[in-house]
Amino acid sequence: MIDVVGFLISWLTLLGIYAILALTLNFESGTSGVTNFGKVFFYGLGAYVGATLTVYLFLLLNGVDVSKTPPYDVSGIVLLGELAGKNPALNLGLLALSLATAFLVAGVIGYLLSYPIIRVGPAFVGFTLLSTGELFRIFLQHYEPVGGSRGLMSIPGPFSWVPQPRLREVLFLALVLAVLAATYLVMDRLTNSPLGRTLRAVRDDEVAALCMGKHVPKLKATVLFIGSGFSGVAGVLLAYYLTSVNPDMFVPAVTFNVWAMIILGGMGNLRGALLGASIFTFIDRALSFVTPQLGVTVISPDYVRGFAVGLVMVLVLLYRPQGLLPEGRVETVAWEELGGGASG
Amino acid sequence: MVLVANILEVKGVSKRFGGVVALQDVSLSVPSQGIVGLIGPNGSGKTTLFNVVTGFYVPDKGEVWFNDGNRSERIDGLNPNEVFAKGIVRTFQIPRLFKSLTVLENLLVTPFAQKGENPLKALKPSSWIEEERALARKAVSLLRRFGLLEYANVRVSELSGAHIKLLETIRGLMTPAKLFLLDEPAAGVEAGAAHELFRLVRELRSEGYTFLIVEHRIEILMQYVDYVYVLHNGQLLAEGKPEEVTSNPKVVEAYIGGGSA
Amino acid sequence: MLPGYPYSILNFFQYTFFYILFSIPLTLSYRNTKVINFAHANFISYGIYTAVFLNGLLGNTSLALACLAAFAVGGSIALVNHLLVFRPLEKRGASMSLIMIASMGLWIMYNYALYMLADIAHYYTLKNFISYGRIVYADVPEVELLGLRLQQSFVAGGLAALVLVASLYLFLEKTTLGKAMRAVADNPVLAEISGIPRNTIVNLTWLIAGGAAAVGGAIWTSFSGTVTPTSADAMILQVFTVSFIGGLVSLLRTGLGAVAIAFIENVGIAALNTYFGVPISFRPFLTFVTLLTILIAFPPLGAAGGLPFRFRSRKVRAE
Amino acid sequence: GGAAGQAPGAAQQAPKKVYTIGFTLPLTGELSSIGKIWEKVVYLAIDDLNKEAQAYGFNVEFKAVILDDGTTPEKALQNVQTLAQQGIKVIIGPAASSQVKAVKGFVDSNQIVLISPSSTAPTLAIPGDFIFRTVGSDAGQARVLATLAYQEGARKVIVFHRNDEYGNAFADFFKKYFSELGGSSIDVPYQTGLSDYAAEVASLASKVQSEKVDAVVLISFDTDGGNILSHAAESPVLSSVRWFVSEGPHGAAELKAPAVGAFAAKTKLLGTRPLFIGNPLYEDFKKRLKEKYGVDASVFCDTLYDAVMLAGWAMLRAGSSDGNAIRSALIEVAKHYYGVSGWAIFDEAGDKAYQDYGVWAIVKTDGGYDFKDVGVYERGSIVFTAKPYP
Amino acid sequence: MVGVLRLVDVYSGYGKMEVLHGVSFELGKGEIAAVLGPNGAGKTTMLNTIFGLATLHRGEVSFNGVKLNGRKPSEIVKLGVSYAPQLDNVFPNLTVEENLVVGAFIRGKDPGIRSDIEDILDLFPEIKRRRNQKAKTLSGGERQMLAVARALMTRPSVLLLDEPTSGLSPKAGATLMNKIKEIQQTRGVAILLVEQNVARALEIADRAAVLVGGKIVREGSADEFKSIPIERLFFGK
Ligand SMILES: Nc1ncnc2c1ncn2[C@@H]1O[C@H](COP(=O)(O)OP(=O)(O)OP(=O)(O)O)[C@@H](O)[C@H]1O
Ligand SMILES: Nc1ncnc2c1ncn2[C@@H]1O[C@H](COP(=O)(O)OP(=O)(O)OP(=O)(O)O)[C@@H](O)[C@H]1O
Ligand SMILES: [Mg+2]
Ligand SMILES: [Mg+2]
Repeated sequence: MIDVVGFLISWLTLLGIYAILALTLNFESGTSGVTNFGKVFFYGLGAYVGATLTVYLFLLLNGVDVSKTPPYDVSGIVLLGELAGKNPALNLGLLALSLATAFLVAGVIGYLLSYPIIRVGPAFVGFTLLSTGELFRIFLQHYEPVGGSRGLMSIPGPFSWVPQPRLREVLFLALVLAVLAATYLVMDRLTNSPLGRTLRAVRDDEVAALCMGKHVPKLKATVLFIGSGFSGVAGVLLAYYLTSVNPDMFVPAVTFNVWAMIILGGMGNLRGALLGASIFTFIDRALSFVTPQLGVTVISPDYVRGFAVGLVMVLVLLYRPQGLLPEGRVETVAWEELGGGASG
Repeated sequence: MVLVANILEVKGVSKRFGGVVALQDVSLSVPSQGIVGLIGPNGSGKTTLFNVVTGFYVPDKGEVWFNDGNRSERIDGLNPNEVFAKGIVRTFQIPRLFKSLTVLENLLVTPFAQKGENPLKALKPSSWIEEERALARKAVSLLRRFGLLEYANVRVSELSGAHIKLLETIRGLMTPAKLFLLDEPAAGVEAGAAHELFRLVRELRSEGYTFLIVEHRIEILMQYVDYVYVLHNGQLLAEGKPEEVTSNPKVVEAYIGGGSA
Repeated sequence: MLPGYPYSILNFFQYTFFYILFSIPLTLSYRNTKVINFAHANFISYGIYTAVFLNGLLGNTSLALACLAAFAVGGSIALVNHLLVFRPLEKRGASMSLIMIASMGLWIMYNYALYMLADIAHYYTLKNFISYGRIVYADVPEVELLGLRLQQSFVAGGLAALVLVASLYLFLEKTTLGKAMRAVADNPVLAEISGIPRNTIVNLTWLIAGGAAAVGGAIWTSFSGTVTPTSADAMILQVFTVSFIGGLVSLLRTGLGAVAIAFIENVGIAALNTYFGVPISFRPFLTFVTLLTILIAFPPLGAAGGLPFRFRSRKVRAE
Repeated sequence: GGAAGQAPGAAQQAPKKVYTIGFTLPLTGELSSIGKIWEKVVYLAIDDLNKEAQAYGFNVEFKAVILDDGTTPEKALQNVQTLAQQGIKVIIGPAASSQVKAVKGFVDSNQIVLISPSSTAPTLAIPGDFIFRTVGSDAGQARVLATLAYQEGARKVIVFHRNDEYGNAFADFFKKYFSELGGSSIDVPYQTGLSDYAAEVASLASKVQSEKVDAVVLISFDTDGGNILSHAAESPVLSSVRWFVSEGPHGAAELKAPAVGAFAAKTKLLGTRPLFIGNPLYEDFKKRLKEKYGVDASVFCDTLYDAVMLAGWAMLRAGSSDGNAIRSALIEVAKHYYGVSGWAIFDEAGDKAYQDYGVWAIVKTDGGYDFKDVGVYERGSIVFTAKPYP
Repeated sequence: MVGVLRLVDVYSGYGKMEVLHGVSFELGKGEIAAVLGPNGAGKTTMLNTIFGLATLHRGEVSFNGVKLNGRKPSEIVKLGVSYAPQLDNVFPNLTVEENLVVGAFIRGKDPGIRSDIEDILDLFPEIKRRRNQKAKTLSGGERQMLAVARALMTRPSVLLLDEPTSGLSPKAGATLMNKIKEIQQTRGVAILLVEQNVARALEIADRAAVLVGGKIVREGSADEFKSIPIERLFFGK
């Protein structure tokens, strides 16, 4: 009776998007010690860049005058819906363009934002970024060209030319998983390299690292560039997935969910980030199948689910206080030298 | 002092913290390939001087010049990482190891401008793997020399006090800098290891490196240095060859004290 | 004359009181335990709902009683969190960020528990507790001052903030236990070695932090037009902002932060609106801009760390 | 746990066919106070639906699966997916337009019929999709509110409104219609989701003073609206101008407080709301909701109730679990359905075609203050059925 | 001689890891005993075990016949044992004076605290000048002095000192040693001293033990050790 395939597709898609965020946050905060409480900012930035680019170019390239038919008005929305499936090349081209632009825009802004946070400690870095995210959200609400408080909707997805919904969902899932795999590969290479080691050193003691010749500000900027770039990409995927963006989607709670994921899984451990994201999204979903069947009447059954999510989080932490997968050592060839040395 | 170039020259440096005068008009110079000692009572400003030289503090007055072979540069007021890049490495009196890294990793972090620290190259392991191997070999041999090899894969938060101190110094020695500033490398370290450390310093000197060393265990230090400066209350009290200094009554009075060795 | 006078000015004081009541406990708990406690919002919301349930179920109209009960409830929640979650985690070697996430878990649990409680209360009384109007208390006077009517919440909030600040000042500065509190925060292991009963102090810290914030919550019910289970969540960012201005460690700076943010949010936005036409929907925007400005212009030291890095390092001079 | 608790009485004959309707409601978050009332409405409606179906001889049972979406778009999508994966083809909710937008793609491509009882954003008036709304769009109500304000003598007003899709769109329409009538208005948006609006109200007061307006037009939801009115009641300046209010605060319990009641009387506060006035079904519905669950019918309770009824009858009529069939059946059923919110006919965009609007006030009763419908909008003007304020 | 502090067959370490493998040791009333040994031998761990900061796997630690096993550090201090650790031994954000005030915490409102602070600061003139300076800004040696000073504030009957002279100038180190001796003689405090500077330690100690690899390899009177090249013992066997 339960559509297991549908469940898996919808779960994995959202999981994939969150896992990208978790991997980047893990890289920034777990490995490098840039406590990024503003994850949602870069995520939202990517989503808006992708969405704006797609809807405007879609209309412009189809010869629509956006000053008369802006994409956030009903007429524009209806037009977008009609044009969405007409030209596969356009959809795919815009996907590529959106991904690249979102990566760059979010990355560069992350890079620039590292400037004001250089001289403050971790908690303040976090709050500075969080505040920036809130500023961004309020700005979006007032900024008409991206729809203001209406947001944008009817964003033509990359596969909206595929007629069968199931196939379309599978294709999108494949896209998400491919991006996830690429993110994982990059993060894995970076963390298990001299750079990863240096970043961990910066995390442990910025001052000592600086005195050991590490250009800490530049390193942080680089980390924020990479992390934010990938978060921006995740944002684009979200925009296509929901086919709409709205300022209210990008509230600090999103950031904290991602934090919960990486800490649950184990800070500084890439696979931990994936595991944390999986567990976190799974519990919430699985419970929403169960709780309505509980037969609770006095209180809303769904409250039981919300409560249980919090409880599971606390229990898992109590049971595994290092997170599920603790941080390992930086895996480079250096250890091979030790093998020879230790035996000798 | 005309023929031997001075790698480091401190000229009339002063530094105060609120009411505390930590350094007052201190001038000293370190000859290239020298092993120079810097001693003085507690709180006399030795560490502060290191901090000024390495860019940790900006001096209130005075200048610090660094002479790299043929070029002489003024380095006070630079950022610590820029000073490091010029070839000056310091160690901390109160160790500041990277606590969540293992012993081996702590050593591997130090070397400057590793290929694999560049994000783009980091993505391509083949570009840095050779360098990494070479560094690891160097680190392993250093660890072996000081009997720390068995701890190579241990996080430094699990080391004993003196091993932490020792590692702090060895970490500094991992990178081929021109001038090393060591802040009490032998504090708490057992005599055998301490001597080993100074022997290594001598070897490195013969390879062309220069050392400025703060140390209170003068019975060890004096066997290895060729020149000594004495600070007292932030001012230079005496300088000279080890024997001269240890027999200088002012130094005995202020620093070495009466009966003890 | 300032725009919005006199309401904006009154609100400025009113909010200062509230921010003191909400943020100083937060700063205190972080300073002494190094736990960034996301569940801090719960202390406030349970304080609010202690007063609401007392009023809605028992018809209580005494703010003093509500405050006492709120202190007990908030304090117990904080203690229970600490004893059942934070301390076991710490004993098992969990990092601070992990404990922070545990506090997020607790936050979620308590939020839903509050909704459940409201449901149960509804079941018995058929009253709506999810959205509850302002409570008028019988035991707090409204004061006339220079022709201005100071609401109950103004009187009670001012009094409570004063009591909190004065008693914390006396406690921290004048008693050894207060000094010991700072020592625990500074170096917990050494504190124990020195014979300071770290557990007692940490317990006490949580009791005060939870209790005082909850008292603030109880007084909030006599101020805000409507309270909901998410009232506290909606303001927690502001509360954190105030604490962050205090560097999370300095109570004095937190107090100044309370004044600054309350000023900006009330008088500041009104002035900008009047003279520059800035829409008042920019109020939260302004709060965060203030925070960013303060963080960048005067980076708080202490917990803030600080890198000896100068953007304009002197140019190298060569010969 | 099984679903046994749902069905009281013993099963006698052939097993009943079970129809499940999914709900995604704001049981937590900003709209939770309405969400909780809606939950009760759902119970009542499902109950009624079962009784009616039985009376007509159908051997079926309707069941509700209610999920909480916390008023967030992402959660709403997740709920809709979860419900769809249980084979549910008809979903009622979510409350906010931003949420409806986020689920639109999924319901359209999976052919799931979605009925929102409260989304009023004009941008969702899209023909041919699977989204239905049992309430008229904001444009209609804005016209009524403008008419009301103008007819009551206001010429210069401040439009104090939520800075979100609902508030901004509503305010835009209001300003348009109000200026067509000959009035002028000043736009004052306020940020949503705050815990309290005292600062906003203070700013509003100074604006009212400096601009010398006749009235404030408040466009809000219930919690923020209640909050704002409670604070406004404290201010002599704001008590000296007229107040005209959208449907949001209607039913908010905190507005029955004596201070607010007195304020309403002093400012002759009037509100508009989508309502088919003089509808005996509605009066009955209101009474039964109060009796059975102890809650007052607040805003959109009637549209939600009708949404459930329409969904149930459409499912019975379609007889299959094919989304397209249910969709067509729904359109058909609505053509002949007269419910607590009046005639339910949908226009080509799937929105309520004929929405009537009423005027409400807060009046003094024996027990204190209560909401009362005091007028209707008829052919371009407001006709009062009662005199709310002396 | 009665042992005030006794370790009987102690196995201890950190978590599951074992560092001490069967250490038995007795500190007599009013005596100074030196614990010597190479780096990483377990000297600090031995002190930590006494103070309940390491995990005791097996064996017994007692003070004046009171079992210390499983007690919290704060209880142990109240019994009259005080400890100046090797690392992290000051409160960095408290001033020198506050460090001392807090160090005397267990004495409550004892009016003698004020005068004790003055007395102890007189012992260490270097830090007396810095009494209102935060501990984190002290020089390495000043910090070390503060650590010892703080430990003295509880008026202990047993004092555990972990490398108190490391980082002190020769003069200051010698002075400190003399003061330790003086404290022992005037106040009858028993002192367990871990020290790298063997000669200096043996000068004031009554008894000594050598700890290697988590085991005591030799124990005896200080004079006995003076005659043997003790550092060979470190690597002996
Ligand atoms: N940030 C600071 N603020 C105030 N005083 C300081 C600060 N840093 C150092 N001092 C003071 O400056 C003096 C010099 O300190 P410094 O660390 O240079 O001494 P040192 O010679 O290295 O001593 P030691 O041998 O004990 O390490 C000390 O008395 C110290 O208290
Ligand atoms: N917190 C810890 N966790 C795990 N292992 C530890 C910890 N602290 C110390 N060790 C290990 O226990 C052993 C003994 O350490 P200890 O600190 O007791 O040595 P020590 O004799 O005091 O040496 P030193 O002269 O260097 O101070 C060392 O091998 C060290 O690596
Ligand atoms: Mg020093
Ligand atoms: Mg030790």
